[in-house]
Amino acid sequence: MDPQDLQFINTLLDGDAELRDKIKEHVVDFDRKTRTMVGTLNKIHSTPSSQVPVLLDSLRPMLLGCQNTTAALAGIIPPEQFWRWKDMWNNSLRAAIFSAVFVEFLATGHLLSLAATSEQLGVREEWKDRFIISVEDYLHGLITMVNELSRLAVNSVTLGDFEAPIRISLFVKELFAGFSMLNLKNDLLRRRFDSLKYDIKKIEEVVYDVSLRQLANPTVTAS
Amino acid sequence: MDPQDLQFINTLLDGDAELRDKIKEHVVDFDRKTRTMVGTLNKIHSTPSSQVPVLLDSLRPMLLGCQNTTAALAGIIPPEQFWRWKDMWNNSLRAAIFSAVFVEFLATGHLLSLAATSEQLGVREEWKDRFIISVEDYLHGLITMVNELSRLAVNSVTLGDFEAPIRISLFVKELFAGFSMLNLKNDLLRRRFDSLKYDIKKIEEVVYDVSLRQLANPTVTAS
Amino acid sequence: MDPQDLQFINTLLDGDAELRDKIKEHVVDFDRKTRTMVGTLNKIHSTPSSQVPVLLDSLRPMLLGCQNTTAALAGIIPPEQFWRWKDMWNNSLRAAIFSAVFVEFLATGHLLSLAATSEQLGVREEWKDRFIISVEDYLHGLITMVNELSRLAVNSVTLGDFEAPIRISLFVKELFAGFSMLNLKNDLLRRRFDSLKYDIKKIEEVVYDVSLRQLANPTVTAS
Amino acid sequence: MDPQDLQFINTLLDGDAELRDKIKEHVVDFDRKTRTMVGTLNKIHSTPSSQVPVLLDSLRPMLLGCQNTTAALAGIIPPEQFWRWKDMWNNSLRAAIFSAVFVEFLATGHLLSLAATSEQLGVREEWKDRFIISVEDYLHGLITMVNELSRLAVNSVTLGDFEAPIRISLFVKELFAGFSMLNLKNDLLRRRFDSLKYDIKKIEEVVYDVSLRQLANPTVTAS
Amino acid sequence: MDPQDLQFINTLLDGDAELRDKIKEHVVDFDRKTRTMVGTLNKIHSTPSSQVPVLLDSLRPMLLGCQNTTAALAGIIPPEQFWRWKDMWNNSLRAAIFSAVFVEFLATGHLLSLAATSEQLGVREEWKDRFIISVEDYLHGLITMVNELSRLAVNSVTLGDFEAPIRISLFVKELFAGFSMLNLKNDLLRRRFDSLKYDIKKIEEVVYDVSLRQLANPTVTAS
Amino acid sequence: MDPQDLQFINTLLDGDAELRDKIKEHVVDFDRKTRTMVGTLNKIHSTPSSQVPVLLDSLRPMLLGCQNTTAALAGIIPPEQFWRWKDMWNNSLRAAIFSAVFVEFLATGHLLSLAATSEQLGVREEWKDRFIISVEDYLHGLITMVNELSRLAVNSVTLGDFEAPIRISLFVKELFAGFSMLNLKNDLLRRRFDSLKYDIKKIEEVVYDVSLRQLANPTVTAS
Amino acid sequence: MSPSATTPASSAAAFLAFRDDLDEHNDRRERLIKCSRDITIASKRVVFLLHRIMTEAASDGRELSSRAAAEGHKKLRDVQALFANIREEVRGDRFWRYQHNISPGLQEYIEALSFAHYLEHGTLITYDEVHASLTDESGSPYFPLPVSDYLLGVSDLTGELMRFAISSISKRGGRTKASEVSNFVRGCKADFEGFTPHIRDLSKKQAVTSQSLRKIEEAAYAIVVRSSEYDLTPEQLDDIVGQAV
Amino acid sequence: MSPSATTPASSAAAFLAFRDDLDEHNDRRERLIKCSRDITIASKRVVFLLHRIMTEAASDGRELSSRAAAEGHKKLRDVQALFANIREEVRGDRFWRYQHNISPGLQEYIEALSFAHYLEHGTLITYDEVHASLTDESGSPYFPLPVSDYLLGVSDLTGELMRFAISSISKRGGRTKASEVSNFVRGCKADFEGFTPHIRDLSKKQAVTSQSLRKIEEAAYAIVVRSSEYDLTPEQLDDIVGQAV
Ligand SMILES: [Mn+2]
Ligand SMILES: [Mn+2]
Repeated sequence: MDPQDLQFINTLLDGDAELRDKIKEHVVDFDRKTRTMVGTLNKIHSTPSSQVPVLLDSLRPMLLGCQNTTAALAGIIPPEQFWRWKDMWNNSLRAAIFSAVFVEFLATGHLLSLAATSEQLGVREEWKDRFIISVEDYLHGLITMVNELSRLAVNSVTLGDFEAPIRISLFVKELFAGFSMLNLKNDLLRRRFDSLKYDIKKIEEVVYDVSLRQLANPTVTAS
Repeated sequence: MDPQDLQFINTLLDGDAELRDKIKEHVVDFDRKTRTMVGTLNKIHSTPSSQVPVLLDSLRPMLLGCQNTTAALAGIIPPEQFWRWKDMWNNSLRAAIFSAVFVEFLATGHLLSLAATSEQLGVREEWKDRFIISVEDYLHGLITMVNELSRLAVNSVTLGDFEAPIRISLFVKELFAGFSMLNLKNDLLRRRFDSLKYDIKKIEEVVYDVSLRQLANPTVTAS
Repeated sequence: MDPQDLQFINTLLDGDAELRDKIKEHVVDFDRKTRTMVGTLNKIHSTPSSQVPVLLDSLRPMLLGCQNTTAALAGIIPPEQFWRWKDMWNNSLRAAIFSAVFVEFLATGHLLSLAATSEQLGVREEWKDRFIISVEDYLHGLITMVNELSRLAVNSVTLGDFEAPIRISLFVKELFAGFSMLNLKNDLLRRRFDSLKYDIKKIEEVVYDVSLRQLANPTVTAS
Repeated sequence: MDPQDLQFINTLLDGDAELRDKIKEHVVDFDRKTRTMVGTLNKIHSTPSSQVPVLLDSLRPMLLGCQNTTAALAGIIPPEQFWRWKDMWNNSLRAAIFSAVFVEFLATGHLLSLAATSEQLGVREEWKDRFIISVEDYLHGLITMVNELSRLAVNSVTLGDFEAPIRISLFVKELFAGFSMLNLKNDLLRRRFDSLKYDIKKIEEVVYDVSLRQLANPTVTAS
Repeated sequence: MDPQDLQFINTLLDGDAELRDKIKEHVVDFDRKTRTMVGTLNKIHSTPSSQVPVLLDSLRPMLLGCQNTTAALAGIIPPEQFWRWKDMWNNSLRAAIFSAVFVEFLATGHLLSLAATSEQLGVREEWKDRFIISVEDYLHGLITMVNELSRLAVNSVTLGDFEAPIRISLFVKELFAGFSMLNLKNDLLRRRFDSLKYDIKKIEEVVYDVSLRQLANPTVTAS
Repeated sequence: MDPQDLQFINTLLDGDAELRDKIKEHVVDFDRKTRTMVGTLNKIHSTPSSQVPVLLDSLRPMLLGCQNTTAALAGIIPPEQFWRWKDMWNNSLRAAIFSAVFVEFLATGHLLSLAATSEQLGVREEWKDRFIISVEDYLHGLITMVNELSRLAVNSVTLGDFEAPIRISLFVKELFAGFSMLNLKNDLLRRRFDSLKYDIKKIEEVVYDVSLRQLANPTVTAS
Repeated sequence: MSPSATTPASSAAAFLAFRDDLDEHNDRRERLIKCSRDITIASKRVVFLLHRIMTEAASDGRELSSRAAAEGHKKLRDVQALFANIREEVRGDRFWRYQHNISPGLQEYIEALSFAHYLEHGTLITYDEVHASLTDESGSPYFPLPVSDYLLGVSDLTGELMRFAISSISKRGGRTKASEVSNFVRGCKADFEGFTPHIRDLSKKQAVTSQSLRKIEEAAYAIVVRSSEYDLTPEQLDDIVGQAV
Repeated sequence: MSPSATTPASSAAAFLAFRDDLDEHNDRRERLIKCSRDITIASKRVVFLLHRIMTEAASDGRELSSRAAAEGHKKLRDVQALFANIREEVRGDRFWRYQHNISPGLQEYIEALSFAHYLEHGTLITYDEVHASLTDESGSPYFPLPVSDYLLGVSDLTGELMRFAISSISKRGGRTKASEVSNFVRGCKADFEGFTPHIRDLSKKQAVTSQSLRKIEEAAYAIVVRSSEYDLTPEQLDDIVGQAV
């Protein structure tokens, strides 16, 4: 091998290794942030409706904190190499997306769009060759939210909120209709989409139970 | 090969082989003991509340019996070689830990600490260079307990005890919150921990079923 | 989970993670060093006899350089945890052992003993509870040397040295006879040892070729 | 090679080959029979309780038909060579055992013993050096039955029979307790046994569902 | 599970486990013996013709020693279970067979028949339902001998014996012709037999080298 | 499944199974024939030139005998299904092709063309939708012949024929040039083609040896 | 025997012919693999289309099935055109030579076709019906239809039916649907069992079918358990819930 | 919070856009996989062509190498055209998204190109030279060249060089050739060793290179052993044998 070429390749590889290490540092940090967010969001299952706003308020600064990470990553990814490195932060980013869309649903009952999610996580239009939220990542975030919503439907009833399952049911059905429009390969997304059907089924069951109980015990809702 | 060196190497190899055989004997015995304990603990799923103390009483001497094994192992493991051989008894030890922490929960509703578990299994402070209960093993034992608790939540309802699921739910959620604060690497432990969410979901569903039918009142019991 | 116990567990886990990172750093460095040594030793296959001493001289400082690594590892491994972490540097250490024993054979025609190998790599008697060269690692190093010697028998003939194969043959046969007397339980080691017969066969064929053509006389050289 | 010895060896080899072909023929036939039985037994999952006797009646002649096969095999296996050839019919025999024990449970609710299973499949005491049902095969048959019973617990509820799961639960728990007392060394058997806990869990959940909703009373049925 | 049936099954399983342990002990011993024999036979490759008788004399008592093992195994194997357990000693037995047939060839130049091999290893006619040397094992032993003979052809030339390759060539060709007439079904045996052609090719090349240099005259020796 | 369709498919499958059995019978027979031919051809390596015609005469009826098999196969293969079944007789057919082309070379020194090989094996033009010799099979046959020719070059010298290697060398070189024209996938044919280079190298070595000896000992050729 | 007798010229010519033969074979193989991939993708999209239509809200389940089948069949005609395109490539004996290159696409097509057929008729499409879909206007088939591809293709149908049953189970009338699908899949599993010794890989598919069946059975079970708690028919339950939401 | 606030219309539109995005991605992926397969086949044929020319009888080895390289480079231009065709498909960041779909073909191309280069210059083609071969007339590259593909591609060269050395070793002058190749491959193996921790799968290729090296070494050994028996140079030996045949 030509010594100069050997040197050149070594320089390239060292550059890549250095970049990978830098990204890793940010990903470790990102991972820590999103674990805290997901852990905090997990409290929703034992939080009475009245306390939900407080919980959400505690989450907003964390979401905002993710903007540092996306900015940091966008700052070090060389132009047009986004797809080269993105596998490294896939999991953390999907957890952040999940947190953003879940918080929005809990706060407003609305679906946070991909564009709005990008905005919330500080992803800027002008980075589009360095850092974007891909459709796939967004869809993974949505599915994780549905997984949690089926748990929430169950737990909100335990906490005495009999309206929540119905709201959740309508929201999730619409999401499901959206997902049904996609042509998926036999990949992780399709397997997760399949699992989503069980969440919907569970939510339906809760709606069922609640409707029938209300019919039997009209006083329950009132209390 | 120099005859003396050869002799030396052979002595080392033979020593290792002999030690392995001795350890194996104790492990076979340990395995038998823990299988019996786990088998006995399995009866909890069909034991009415009133009979639980009797069942636990039958388990205590078995737990005590494990102290012989840990003492025997500590007696033959050379000081600096604990980590060399510990894979041989990993499974048995984790089963013993599980038994100890499960018995404690069933008896008192509390979590047996790592130090207290070591004590119950007869692992002495002064062996710390020869035989310890590692954090990993303790955590594996806890996870196995949670797996069993989700089953117990279901079966206690069948046995007519509608309060148990609520106690279990509170205990498991607290444990889960604790776990969430640990920095687990991406290994078997992390994977088993992640799978706990299915157990929690199942327990939540039992609590839901019970409270929907107002067979017990979760908020009352919690206080 | 009791906060104190949780704190305690987290301290242990974090300590382990930190130690693992430190070891990893040294292992990456060790790996780089041994790759260079092995790469340099590879030149023996195209080095005429007269140039061998120069080649060996260039290797000695590298071997010496490994002493820094063993010292560094011995400095950070807690006394009783040698066997817990040793898998991390197994490959590098075996490559270093191979280099040491191969250099010795090339320089003197003799087998470097386990004790002498330890010394060359700077492993001190007083570390015996923190860092040793295990018998298995030493034997792996020897087997790798035999693999290379069968190649060297071939290549030394190509380089015009017809005596070398005979020296190699005698050395390897003696080594093999020594090995045959060991009670190898370790599966990988046993399999690699069994595969040595192909190397011996190859060396025998080279000796056959040169003696058939009377290019060298095995019986004379042997004496 | 001495012609007489060669002749002798060839006779042995040809004899083995011929025997293998003969056994194969019977095994193909046995396989066909057991596939039909298993296929018919599969109908149990959509058969209302009232029709079960009819289904079982259709199975009895098929079980009887297996006696021809065991007799044929016993007739051609040389006395001391049973264990040499038995792998060839392992699968079919285990399917036949499963069918026999499943039919018995469905008809009487009892466990068919190993001796009684042998008798049903026409295996005679006096063949004990040529054809037996080994303990392993019997236990494999039982495990397959438990796998089916967990499905049956689910499907009997769908068919409106809320008592069946409770009967199944009691039967399986007793069987599992028995199994737990065996010293299983055989790896495959041990693994299949360990997997039974998922079946038991499923059955427990069905019993939970029906008892929670007071569709059946487990304690009454149990007594 | 019926307690009596359970007891019965456990007795069978324990009996098997005990027998397996006993056999294992003998196999470990058998393995040690045959490793020593094979190791000693390996010296043939560097033994001058004149010293061969001495080497063979040292092997005869070892071969005789194998009779203890075969007797011990025949003593503990239940009559009809020979084929159940024989895989446990396959390797050792084949090594013993190889040793016997190789010693015979080295001593007399003749092929030891299957019957004579059985006799040498102390396998008695009256054990035929408990312990035999199967045709497969005998043929495996022969193939191993051919593998060694191709090495010996090479090494005898190195040792200055130019007649040996020619004797070996004739012996191996006759053996190969015999083998070719067998109906081998057994996959491993067929594959090992097919690989013999490489050994034959190697031997032919040695004979070629020797005769080309007129170091020996193949046609004269053959007569 | 529609009962009629079930019946129909069963008929199709039974037909296929029956055909497969019939083909298998012919293949077993074909295999036996080609093994005998190959075994007989193997004698060429120890047959002096003068006896070669006798050997070839004994082979010709065997080759002719293959015509029965090809005719039988062509008779039972349904039109246009040749490629469906041909894997079953690949090995036998390639052995037959090898025999045909080897006999031709030994008799005439010519390469038997694909068309002539087809003719010799009785494959008729009008069967082209039921039975042909594919290019791939023919090439496999040729490679097997080259494998044997490298052995023959060696052995003919041992038998005192110093002209044969030169004839073989010229013939094989031309074949090699032909093979070099092909574009092969990374499949068996390419691997075998790679191995062919070693055969050519061996033959060249023999030619070398012979040429140099003749130069040194001109009388050798004369004898 | 003289060296020149090996007729070098003709042997070079022969090998040139062999080269053409092998190149032609490899090129054709490659074209068919690509075509099989195209067919796979198009067929998978038809399956998604069918699921999509079936999850639409509709008062009349039958109307939905008919529309899904109609749209599915329309799209499948494009796939059939891809098969028509390779007709010449696989004419005669060539079909069997390249069968394992075409199989993946063919099986995916059969899966999609059988799904559309099930939605329309509630039955398993027959071998003849599948073969008939791969013929030209004059009814002559593009190539033989291997029984193995038919069986392996329709085996995959059970997985799609499981998805269909799970997603429609909580819709009005979905309970009946789930029980129909459950019986249908149970029947498929039983019928295919007898074929497993003949068809390579069918037993793997049977294992998947068993899993799918279990999922359908458990979904049907959940419905029964719930509705058993009240003394109401499924339809009455549907109506009550309809009011609540 | 009211159910209607979930704005169904816009969410349906969003999912329709997602569908187009996913479909476009899958279609592009498929086109690139097909292109990669075409490149693989064409590159393998170039390798065969090079071997074929190098085994021709010729008095002058250098002339043969030059001709092989020239014909190889000519054929490689067709492969380069295939790369030019996908330029738009992989423009910008898309290249990295589809890199693992393109890699197989890219590596085969680099293997063939480096073989032609070795025959012409006796050296390892550099990274820049490979990249330069994948640029348009104005010198702007079709896409970035991953170091991993460069290294994995040239690693495969050692296997072809082994074949080349074995088949040319018994030709006149082949002994020198074998020894050159042996040194070259030994150098490649040593140079690449340092890259193995960085490049996934490179250590597997290194194992193959070791085997190839051993084969070349043994071939070179056989030549030396034989010629050592006589007191003649390889060329003299060649002449003597030439007369005998
Ligand atoms: Mn599908
Ligand atoms: Mn290649």
